[in-house]
Amino acid sequence: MRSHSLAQTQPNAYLPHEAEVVKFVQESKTIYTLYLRFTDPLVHANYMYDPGQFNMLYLHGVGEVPISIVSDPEHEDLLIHTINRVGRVTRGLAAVSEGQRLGVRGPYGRGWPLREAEGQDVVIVSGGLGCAPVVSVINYMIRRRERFGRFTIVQKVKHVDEFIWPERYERWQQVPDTTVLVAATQGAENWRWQVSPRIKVMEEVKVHTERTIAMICGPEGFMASAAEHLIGQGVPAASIYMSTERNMQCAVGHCGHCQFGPTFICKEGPVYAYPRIKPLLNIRGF
Amino acid sequence: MAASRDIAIRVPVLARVEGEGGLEIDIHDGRIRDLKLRIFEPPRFFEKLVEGRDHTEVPDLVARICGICPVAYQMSAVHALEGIFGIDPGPWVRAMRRVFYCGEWLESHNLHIHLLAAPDYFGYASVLELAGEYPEEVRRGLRLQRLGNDILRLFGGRSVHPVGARVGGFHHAPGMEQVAQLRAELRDALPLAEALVQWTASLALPHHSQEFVSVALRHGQEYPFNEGRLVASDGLDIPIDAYEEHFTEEHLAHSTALHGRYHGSPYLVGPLARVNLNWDRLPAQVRGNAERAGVVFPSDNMFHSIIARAIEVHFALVEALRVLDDYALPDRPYVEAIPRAGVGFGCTEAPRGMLWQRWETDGEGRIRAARIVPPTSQNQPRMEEDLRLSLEALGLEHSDDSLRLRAEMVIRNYDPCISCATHFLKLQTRRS
Amino acid sequence: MIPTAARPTLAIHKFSSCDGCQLALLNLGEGLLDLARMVDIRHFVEAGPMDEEASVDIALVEGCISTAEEAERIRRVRANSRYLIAIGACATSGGVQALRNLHDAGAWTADIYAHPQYIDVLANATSLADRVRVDCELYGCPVNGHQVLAAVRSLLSGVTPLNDRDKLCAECKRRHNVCVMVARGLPCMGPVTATGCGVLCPTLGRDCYGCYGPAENVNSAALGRQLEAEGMSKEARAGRFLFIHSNAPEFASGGSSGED
Amino acid sequence: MERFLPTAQFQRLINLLRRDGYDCVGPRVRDGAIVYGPLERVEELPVGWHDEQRPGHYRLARGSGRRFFDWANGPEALKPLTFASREVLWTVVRDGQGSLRFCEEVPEVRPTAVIGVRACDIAAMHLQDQHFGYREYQDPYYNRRRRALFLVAVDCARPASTCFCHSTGDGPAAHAGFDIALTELDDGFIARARSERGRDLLAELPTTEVTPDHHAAAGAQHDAAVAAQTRRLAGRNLKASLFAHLDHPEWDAVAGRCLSCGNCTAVCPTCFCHSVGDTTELDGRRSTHHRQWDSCFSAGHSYMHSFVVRDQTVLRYRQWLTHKLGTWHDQYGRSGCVGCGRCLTWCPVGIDMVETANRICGGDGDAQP
Ligand SMILES: Cc1cc2nc3c(=O)[nH]c(=O)nc-3n(C[C@H](O)[C@H](O)[C@H](O)COP(=O)(O)OP(=O)(O)OC[C@H]3O[C@@H](n4cnc5c(N)ncnc54)[C@H](O)[C@@H]3O)c2cc1C
Ligand code: SF4
Ligand code: SF4
Ligand code: SF4
Repeated sequence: MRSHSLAQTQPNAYLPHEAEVVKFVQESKTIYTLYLRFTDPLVHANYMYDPGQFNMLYLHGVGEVPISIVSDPEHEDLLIHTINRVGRVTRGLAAVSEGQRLGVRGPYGRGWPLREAEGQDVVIVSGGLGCAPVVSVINYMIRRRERFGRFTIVQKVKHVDEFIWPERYERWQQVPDTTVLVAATQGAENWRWQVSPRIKVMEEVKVHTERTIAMICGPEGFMASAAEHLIGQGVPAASIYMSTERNMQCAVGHCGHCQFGPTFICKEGPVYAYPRIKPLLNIRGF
Repeated sequence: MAASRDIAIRVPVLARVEGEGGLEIDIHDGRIRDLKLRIFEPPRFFEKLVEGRDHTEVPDLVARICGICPVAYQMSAVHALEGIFGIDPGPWVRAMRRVFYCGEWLESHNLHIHLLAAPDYFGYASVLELAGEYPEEVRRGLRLQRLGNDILRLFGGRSVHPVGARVGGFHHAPGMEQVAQLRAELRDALPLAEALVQWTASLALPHHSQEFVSVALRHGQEYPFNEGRLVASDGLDIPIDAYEEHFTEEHLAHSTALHGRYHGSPYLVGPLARVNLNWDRLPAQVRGNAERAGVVFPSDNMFHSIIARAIEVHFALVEALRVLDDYALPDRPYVEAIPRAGVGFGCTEAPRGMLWQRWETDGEGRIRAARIVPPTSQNQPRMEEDLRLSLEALGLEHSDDSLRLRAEMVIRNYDPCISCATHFLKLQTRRS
Repeated sequence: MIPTAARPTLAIHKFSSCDGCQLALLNLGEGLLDLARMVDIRHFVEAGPMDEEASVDIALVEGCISTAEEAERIRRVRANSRYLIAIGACATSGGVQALRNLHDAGAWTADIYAHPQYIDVLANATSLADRVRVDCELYGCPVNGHQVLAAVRSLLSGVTPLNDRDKLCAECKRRHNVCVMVARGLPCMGPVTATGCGVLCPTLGRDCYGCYGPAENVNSAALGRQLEAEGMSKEARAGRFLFIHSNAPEFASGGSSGED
Repeated sequence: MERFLPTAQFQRLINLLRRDGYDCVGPRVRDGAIVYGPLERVEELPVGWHDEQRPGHYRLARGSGRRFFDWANGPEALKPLTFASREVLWTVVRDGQGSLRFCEEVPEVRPTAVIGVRACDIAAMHLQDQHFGYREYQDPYYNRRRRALFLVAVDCARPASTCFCHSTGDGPAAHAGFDIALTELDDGFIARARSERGRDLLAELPTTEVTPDHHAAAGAQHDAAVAAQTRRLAGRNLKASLFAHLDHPEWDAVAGRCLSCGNCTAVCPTCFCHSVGDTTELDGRRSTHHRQWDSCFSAGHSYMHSFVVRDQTVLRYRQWLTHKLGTWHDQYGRSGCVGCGRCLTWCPVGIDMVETANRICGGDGDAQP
């Protein structure tokens, strides 16, 4: 699954390719999924990526945004992006219709350590709405269930409304040797999962620490405390990976916006091993 | 039609004038009993705002009186202040100020002719409709207007509230290349301006002569922009500092603008007044083209204002070219001002007419007092008078709608700038 | 936001102002005709169309609120508009008119007008946002017509307009100007003023006077101290800040550090 | 290859370059500063001009000297010639059917010879070469401009009070990265060629042997230039020290003075940050995608939909310094500062970056010069 970036084979990495919105799915009030196909069949056929890499999506006349690829490179023909509507471009994209054309360039960055995870117990932790990229990782691993050890899936939300894919979590609960832990800070009627303040739910994670790999996605403070919990349980820091986010304008390491201390997230990230970014993770301003 | 009907015509907001004004006419027994051109722009206290400010801030501050003719406000003010400080900025600055002024006339006059006035003569509500039927004419107008903006930008960076003027001259001298490029464009536009004059003369303008006094600047050799004596068609000929001896302003309930009077009566300022009084100062090629259009100046038909405006568009192009043909970079585009206390006067010809100002500074060059008399408030009594005469001449028996339309047309013909008009004066305590 | 299907409607309203922002639109030339093709202009008194009470998708509002009538009218405009854009200094901070807030306008009226009873003004001239919810503010005295078109374009694309509040200095350097403050000691407001004008003043060799209003994250006190260090009086320093946008909070302190 | 070019023959250098198809660009006096501009005749150079620089202050004055390059760098480095302050990257047109056609807009560049480049700026350009020429993603815009350059360097003989290139190891003499370097003496120049085309050009010029006197004068001049630089950073690599002092009170002190205006980053020859944007025609058909210089002192630099990572000046200043003098070492194997002193001079409030850094690092900077 050697990633062979499109951007590397073309002379101008800044130039998007035209892609068509084949399908649009509204997942929740603010979250939607775009299914894309490059209009040039050759481009589509040659486009290869790793899970966890991202693309720059361009909405005509508005702008570009970095969005993770959530499709499974081996099982899905279309490029899938799940997007939270937060600002200009993501709002504009929320209004696209099927058949509409966008610009796409990528893939960029380094994704989840899926090869490293083979044969290991896997803990996947997500916080708040930052869960889209991990959903694709979970799907990816469930499709290849035999290659991995024990699964623990943790999802923490502040409010129950943020928990948007209950049926998926219920389905994953049925997968052999899999634990699903969901907790909300504030509960509500009919909430069948846990209610717990802060990130206490992590205490219930039971793993074979010496052969565990963890993947975390969410706000930085959340990721740091989840990581510390795991370390407290004996998981080596180097086996904990997390996905970071910074403003990104070029995605090819030139524009300087995604600096995170010594690294550029678009080149080295967005997924990092915890020790690489730990020194700056909780310091305001980096 | 019953001559005795009572008619009340209310035009709450006048379209296609700058700023907001309204009109109220009461007709009783076949006579106009009451007629008010209401200017209800909120007062903006400019003369007060400038008090205590440094003289260097004046050009930027007075520009804000009016977005349409900021240059005029700047020019009258800098002349007055230079008078106080005893500065002569020299021939380069004087020449470039004329070009700067040409820019403002081109911009303002073309805006008025095409966007504000012309739709009236074709029965359209706006230029957007006019452009549908007369795309070439409208495009010609927009191009001439843009040339005006280009000149303003060359000296001042932008056409609204340009930033290039200062007491003593300009902050920056345009480069040779930019000037050469502008010159080429001005030259290309000459035929457009000539055609524009012919076109305005061919419009179905009402024929109606009136008696009125024209007032404008007059200069020994030039068509007036920034210098000269104040003259009137009744023979008045005074230096600008004598203005207050002959002209007064009144504050009426229905208007936040003051009403200007000359020896107690209404008078006219603006393009028609200027052309009437300075026909002989127009270059031969401008006069020749106007004569071909078949209109004779001085004219007592107020509706010839639009032709006068077109003639001034033509003049502005010719004048800008004349000055710029000898363009050279100066050593410095301004002379340094050394402030001192005093009183100074500035009077220049804004697109809408003579704009008179009086400034007083302290020893550090801070403003003690200012008085600003914009053209629209000077024209206001004349407009009301014209409305009475024009509507009566049209015949008050006409329908309300046609009376209203004619009334609006009469007002627009003056190109009133209502925002300007509300800068009122500081009433002079010295006046008797 | 505005759907792209039907031709959206637009109104341009005027409050206390010099008309310069509307003129910036009238000066767009062909751009204005393009605008009329893209949107249905329902109310634009200066250009002709008149329907003050029209319900519209986009309202561009010029001018500040300085009378009771205006305070009432802006409420109606708000109610009739889906997306309200304040254009220009007057609408966004009160503009030059707000200078009178620093004084007693009532006394001024009495002082100036022969019949002050004819004059109805509020004690303070204020921005639109002080009265109603405003969806987007375009600073600038006047606004740049292209800025307005870009905002309308964004709305047509279904997204919020951008609002660049970077400091003028950034754009000044992009234009390769020589800094008038460092090289000539002029009291430039660039370091506290937002971009948008195209760096007119320093490009013409003079100091910026702040007509685009405060940039984001400004340090007016530090600039004020620097102006004094370069020889300005306290009074003159305050005047630099209390000018076109005197009522904008970041400038209202007059660039003083609070000690004076 | 080293030859002596008499002053009287200096114009020949420009003539030959022009003959070979180069546009010549050189330092000129404009608006009270020395900046690059088109150059045809050597008299257009700032002959006899001197600069006076200190933090927040720059003034030019004309002396009676006859030298062409007797002044220190002005506000602009080579950066604007390679990394455009604003440029279009591509345009896109949407046709009637809704298809998008993307069109690359690579700049037309003409071969350009730059006369009078200083050592610090060449060093900075090499840093930017690393950045924009990053293995995987070449920047075609930068590269095209970069490759069009022919560089004629000049050793710095009269550093400003703000200069400290000697302490960063980048000057005052040019050592590498140019086609030809000149050492200006009273009667001419010692010219050294470093590239093939530089050697060819030098061979065509009417030069003479360099004499021992020339060498002696050049050496003395160099030593004096070094001695004139009293300012120095506390060490070549301040990373550890800066990160050890992230809560030093000096950060707040400097933030109290800093305008967060980004002038320092704009004049810095190594700063590369830029932002992108789209400008769309009103009818929505055509759109241009462009980029322009940005700065870590702007909100947009660290903006993330719901918040700004560096919302305060103190965080922005800290980002700039910890990156420039700290994490550049991780990214490019050296500090991002070449000692040109521009960020001191062109800071409108005269913040002295060197003093600030040294204060924060205290005695902790690594001691090597
Ligand atoms: C590597 C990476 C992967 C991402 N994957 C996803 C994903 O799968 N789904 C998803 O919903 N979101 C994802 N994001 C976040 C997404 O990029 C931002 O929500 C989006 O850029 C916001 O753009 P906007 O124009 O809607 O918001 P605005 O608030 O209008 O932002 C304006 C501009 O600022 C920049 N910007 C703002 N916020 C961010 C941000 N968080 N990250 C980067 N640039 C930003 C963008 O250039 C954006 O266009 C990812 C971010 C990164 C860095
Ligand atoms: S001239 Fe003004 S705007 Fe330009 S860099 Fe200097 S301080 Fe900033
Ligand atoms: S940090 Fe300052 S001194 Fe160093 S290279 Fe940049 S501008 Fe020059
Ligand atoms: S250090 Fe100086 S130049 Fe840099 S952002 Fe601060 S005030 Fe501006």
